[in-house]
Amino acid sequence: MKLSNENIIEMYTKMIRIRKFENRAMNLFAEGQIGGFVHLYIGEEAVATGVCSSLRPDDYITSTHRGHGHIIAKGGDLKYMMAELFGKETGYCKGKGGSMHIADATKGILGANGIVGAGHNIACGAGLAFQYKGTDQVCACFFGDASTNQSTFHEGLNLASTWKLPVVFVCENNGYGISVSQARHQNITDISQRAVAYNIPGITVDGNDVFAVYEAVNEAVARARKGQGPTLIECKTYRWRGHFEGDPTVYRPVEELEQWKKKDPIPRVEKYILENNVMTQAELDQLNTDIDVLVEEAVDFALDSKMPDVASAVEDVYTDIVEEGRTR
Amino acid sequence: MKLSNENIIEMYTKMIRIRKFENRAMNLFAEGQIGGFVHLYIGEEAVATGVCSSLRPDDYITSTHRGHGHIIAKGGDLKYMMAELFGKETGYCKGKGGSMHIADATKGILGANGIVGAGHNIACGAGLAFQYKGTDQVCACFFGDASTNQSTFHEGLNLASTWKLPVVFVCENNGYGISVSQARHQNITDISQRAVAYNIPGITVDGNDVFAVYEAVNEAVARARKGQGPTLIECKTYRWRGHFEGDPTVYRPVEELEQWKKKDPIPRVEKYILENNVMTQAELDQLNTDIDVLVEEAVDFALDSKMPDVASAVEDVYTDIVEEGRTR
Amino acid sequence: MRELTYGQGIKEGMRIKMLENPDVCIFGEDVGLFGGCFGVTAGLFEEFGEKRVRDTPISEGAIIGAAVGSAAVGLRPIPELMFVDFATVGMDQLVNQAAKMRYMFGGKLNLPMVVRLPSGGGVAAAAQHSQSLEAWFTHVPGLKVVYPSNAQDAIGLMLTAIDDDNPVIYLENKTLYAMPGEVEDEVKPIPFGKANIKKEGSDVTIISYGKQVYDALKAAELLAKDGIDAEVIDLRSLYPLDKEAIVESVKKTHKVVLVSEEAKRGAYTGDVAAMIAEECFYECDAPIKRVGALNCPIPFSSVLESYVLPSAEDVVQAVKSLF
Amino acid sequence: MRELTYGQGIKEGMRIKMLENPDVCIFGEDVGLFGGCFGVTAGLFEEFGEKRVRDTPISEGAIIGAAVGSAAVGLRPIPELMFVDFATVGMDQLVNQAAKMRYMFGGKLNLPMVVRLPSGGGVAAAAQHSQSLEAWFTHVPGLKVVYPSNAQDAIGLMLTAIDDDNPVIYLENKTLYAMPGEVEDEVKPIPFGKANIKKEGSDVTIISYGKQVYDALKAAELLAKDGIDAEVIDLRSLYPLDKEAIVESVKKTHKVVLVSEEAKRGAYTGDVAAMIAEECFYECDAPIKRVGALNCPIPFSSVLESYVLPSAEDVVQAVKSLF
Ligand SMILES: Cc1ncc(C[n+]2csc(CCOP(=O)(O)OP(=O)(O)O)c2C)c(N)n1
Ligand SMILES: Cc1ncc(C[n+]2csc(CCOP(=O)(O)OP(=O)(O)O)c2C)c(N)n1
Ligand SMILES: [Mg+2]
Ligand SMILES: [Mg+2]
Repeated sequence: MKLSNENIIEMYTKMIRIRKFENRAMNLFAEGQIGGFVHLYIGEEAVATGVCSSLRPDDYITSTHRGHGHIIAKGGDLKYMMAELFGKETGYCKGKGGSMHIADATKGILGANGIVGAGHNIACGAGLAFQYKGTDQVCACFFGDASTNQSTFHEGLNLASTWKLPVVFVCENNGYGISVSQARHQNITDISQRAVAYNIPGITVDGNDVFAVYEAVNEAVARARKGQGPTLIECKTYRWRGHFEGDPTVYRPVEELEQWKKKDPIPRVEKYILENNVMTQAELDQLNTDIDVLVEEAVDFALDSKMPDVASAVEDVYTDIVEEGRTR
Repeated sequence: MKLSNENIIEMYTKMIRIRKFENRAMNLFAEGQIGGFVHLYIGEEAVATGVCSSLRPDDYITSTHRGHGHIIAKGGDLKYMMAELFGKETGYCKGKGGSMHIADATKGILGANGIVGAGHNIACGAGLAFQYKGTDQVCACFFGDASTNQSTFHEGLNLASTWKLPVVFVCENNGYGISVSQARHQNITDISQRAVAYNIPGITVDGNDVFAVYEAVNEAVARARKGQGPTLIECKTYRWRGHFEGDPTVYRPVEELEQWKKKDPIPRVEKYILENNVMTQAELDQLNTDIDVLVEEAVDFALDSKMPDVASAVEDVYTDIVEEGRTR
Repeated sequence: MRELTYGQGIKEGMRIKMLENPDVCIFGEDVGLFGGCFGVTAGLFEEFGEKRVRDTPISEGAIIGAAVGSAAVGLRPIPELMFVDFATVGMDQLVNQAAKMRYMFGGKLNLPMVVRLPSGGGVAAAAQHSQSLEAWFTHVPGLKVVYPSNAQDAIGLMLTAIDDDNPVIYLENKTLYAMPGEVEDEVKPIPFGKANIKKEGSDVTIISYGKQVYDALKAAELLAKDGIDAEVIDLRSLYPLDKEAIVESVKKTHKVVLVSEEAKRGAYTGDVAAMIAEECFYECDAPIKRVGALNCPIPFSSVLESYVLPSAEDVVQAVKSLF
Repeated sequence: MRELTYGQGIKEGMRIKMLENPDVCIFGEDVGLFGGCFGVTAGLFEEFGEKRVRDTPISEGAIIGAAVGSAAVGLRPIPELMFVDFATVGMDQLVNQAAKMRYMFGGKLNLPMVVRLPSGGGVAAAAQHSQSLEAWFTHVPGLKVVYPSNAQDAIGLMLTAIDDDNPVIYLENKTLYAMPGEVEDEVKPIPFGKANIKKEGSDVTIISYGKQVYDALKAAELLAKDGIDAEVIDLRSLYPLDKEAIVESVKKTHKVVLVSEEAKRGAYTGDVAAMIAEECFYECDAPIKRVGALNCPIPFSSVLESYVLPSAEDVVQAVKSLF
């Protein structure tokens, strides 16, 4: 598969955006500036990037509790994301959602989701609407290895397969569901094997190789657009941080992390870029600096923004009814 | 696999018990003597029989909305079953359960169940208890083809496979979930294929051949007793009646039923019995008459029994608390 | 005027909107050729085709989830679960997704979907096919909940529900499906949050909805013989609730009895009673009575079931206890 | 006397019974080596081993279902769901199986199981990780529901729960886990259905449970300054409910305020208020007030969340409105 330089640069840009955004969020959490549950995507950047680079702006995604990477890759604005992590009124959700619920329907992002496995069926619904309306849009559905034991995985894949829905199921197999390793939460090694149960294509790719992900997803997207139904793509990867910030990761050996760090998806792309003269080192450096700036701007935006007015707490439950607030 | 004559006679007896009980229930429903939802097992007798004949009295089963056959095959008493269909106080459930909730824990019957797919996880629980206590009991879990799209199918098979639980999953593939044919509710032909998703043995057998079912289940039970985990066995069969009594079955061609009637599991066993001199024709006839009598006794028992006292309605919710009744 | 059954009314509401708007569609278990377990969608498959009236696998989570996803990107789905009891299987999709997505996303998404849920006992269907779960749904911010009691309201509430941009729980009582009722030739949408005074009265207010409206009316008749003039309110919409109608009535009668067929403990009627006890306590001059099903699962045997479910006689007794 | 946190109290209750009875076991997501998302089971895996403290896949239906099946054949499982919000995923197994099996089977099966469900807001976990769903569970015949407010009650209620032959919903407030409290050296089982009068008073009864007991106590302190002598009741057991304690108190104070952190609409407190309005109406001389969370999903941003959740100040205001 031949990739254009623009493509490659776009992917690289997404990856470092994610990495830098997440590193910053990590520090902000450590400093106590942001709270709640924060699940970082560091180490897994190639998956979201490879997937979303295969999608058009009018395609959709469903995301997970570990959603920052997906959202950035699909075009989410760092400013509104960061403001949301701070719970500010300028955040994507006006401070109502936080890290686990960032969404941007205008960009086709049907939301991060705090319920493990909730996206499978929602993605089917989006796919159903595209099929129904006769558009050739698709919906990519992100989920983790451990979520493939959730009820919804099965319901969703069965529905999509039976109805030939334009959905691409993307499993981010990072080897763990919180503390439980894959071997302890299921009796299979390759999750792509589960495709057999629905008679759909299933494939396992190196989730730290953005080009491999891109290629696999491209094919799946093409199938979906042609009305040939869903595909299950398993991307093997690893999360560098604990499950959430604050997790001491007692359940996994340090060496395992070290091994995976050697497979860091970002230097792999940098190497390719330099070796193939996609960019010069200077250009690469400049791009990195630009994104550092972007991230800092996002933090500044968030810091400068106001906390939401408490009266807004009861708004947005319904399109029409506004619930009563406190009388105090 | 060599079967003893006793074995064969036992199986044949179970099958005609089921057939005759169900035919009687069918008539009673048509006459308006029993009400509610009644899902008959006619045509599928070989499955329950083959499965339960592989089990010991101290093994367990979970059943479904179409439970009469399973319960009879596991040793349920026709009198208490029939009384329950009539809603009498002598019924298995004192009239509280009806057809869809007949249970007999003393015989290892964890209940028919009105919720499609509810048994999968409950069977895992029973299997967990056996494993925990170090007994070599097993639990067989019955369910229909359409239930294999339910969330619980996936959760249950994954759990059983991951924990190597002594459970035998028995799919009764009768080709339909109410009006929806298998081809319209899932994109696979052999449900045993779904075993791949859990890395457990999966096998498809002729569900109208009681010996084939028996053999497959025997092997699965042996594996389970040895701690080798669960098996998925798909038995292809057909229900002769509508989904429930009253269903006009507009959704399936009459010829389909006619074809399947030719594969009636009962004459197949009769033929074997006579050809192999397991019983004489006269003995066969006598057995049939005996069971006709048994069924009539069950009906008489039910008819002679009293309706439950209304005060009992609020009992049995808890082991200790009795809820308030009506004051009127 | 014409006569339609309750079930036909539900169908007519859906059909009108399906003719009007190609984005309105139905899916659920056996809703197609089979016409639904209670025949409510019968004929719609033939009229609108498989695309718009679609059978699903038995996956309640997928049914609700597909409604959420398709509503989020532009359809107006009407998912049906065969019995409200099966909502338990898709509860996350209903409560954590459908009800909360708009709010969690800062109000930036609409989810126009109407979830049809056949409810209630009375057909010897036993504990897992006879529940009334309105108390759960009305407790969930983000859902609207309606419960028609007759064909005309079934149509009017359905029209409003389909046009609503929020998830609407549309409860149906299965014993009413075959009940005929007078229906205007052209039924207008019935706004949510407007109760219907079925009978005016001055001595006591009987508040109910769904099937119990008939128990209430019958009780009112019986009470009239004893000189008690009861006002009967059919809430129709459980959330939003027509507080005004309730308060007005209580101001007039000063006595209230609430009736539903839910297990009484934790029932929706408790919430309405609590509202009255909080917001118009001084208007009440007697205990706020509630009539419900007994606090046990619904039993199979009809003698037991009819004992467990509330009746007009129970309503009469409750009212009389206040005089 | 010694000091334990609420979380340690829960653990101690489980541990005592696990030492006593080999059939008592724990399973749930990350309850093993990880010690549970809130650290409640920390150390039990090391002490009792993987057989008795078992990590499960993420399948809430399987967790509850496995509890049902294993309880039916002789274990006394303590399944944990990580957040009460996830009960929605396993709701059928809880409501249609665990709660109803005994009844549907004519009383011929016991299901001794304790389902642990961390509840409530206050930790910026947003709408899908902050709910209070006790109103749902108390509405389901067949379930018992308890909600301890302190370490000693946590132990005592857990001991009773594990010995109970019926499914018990054991709710825990996640903001209390780290709260220390005095605990007797040998804690006795606390019978279900016995409320705890935390503070006697003669002017108003404040009824609460879980975290809101502290809001109630604080409110009582503040009210004392204004000369209002409040009685504070900690229900501890939501079902069975200690009606007697409530009625006794109302007979004395004639005024009631109920406090919980549920969305107020459809809250459990509504059911208790309705009971009071029905069963001791004439003892009340003022509206039956309720304080709850606002009727919206729990928002993330802490300014919003603390506005939405009830506070001692809200309780004070509610009480004052009655004088
Ligand atoms: C229904 C539900 N159950 C449990 C949880 C708690 N939880 C949040 S993330 C998680 C692990 C998810 O693992 P995986 O799907 O592999 O995704 P990863 O975190 O590894 O990206 C768990 C158990 C939840 N949020 N929702
Ligand atoms: C959770 C749930 N959804 C739907 C139903 C309604 N229902 C009862 S039986 C049935 C079809 C079951 O088909 P299958 O599993 O193939 O079993 P069969 O009836 O063919 O034996 C359906 C949809 C139910 N009882 N429970
Ligand atoms: Mg993972
Ligand atoms: Mg079938």
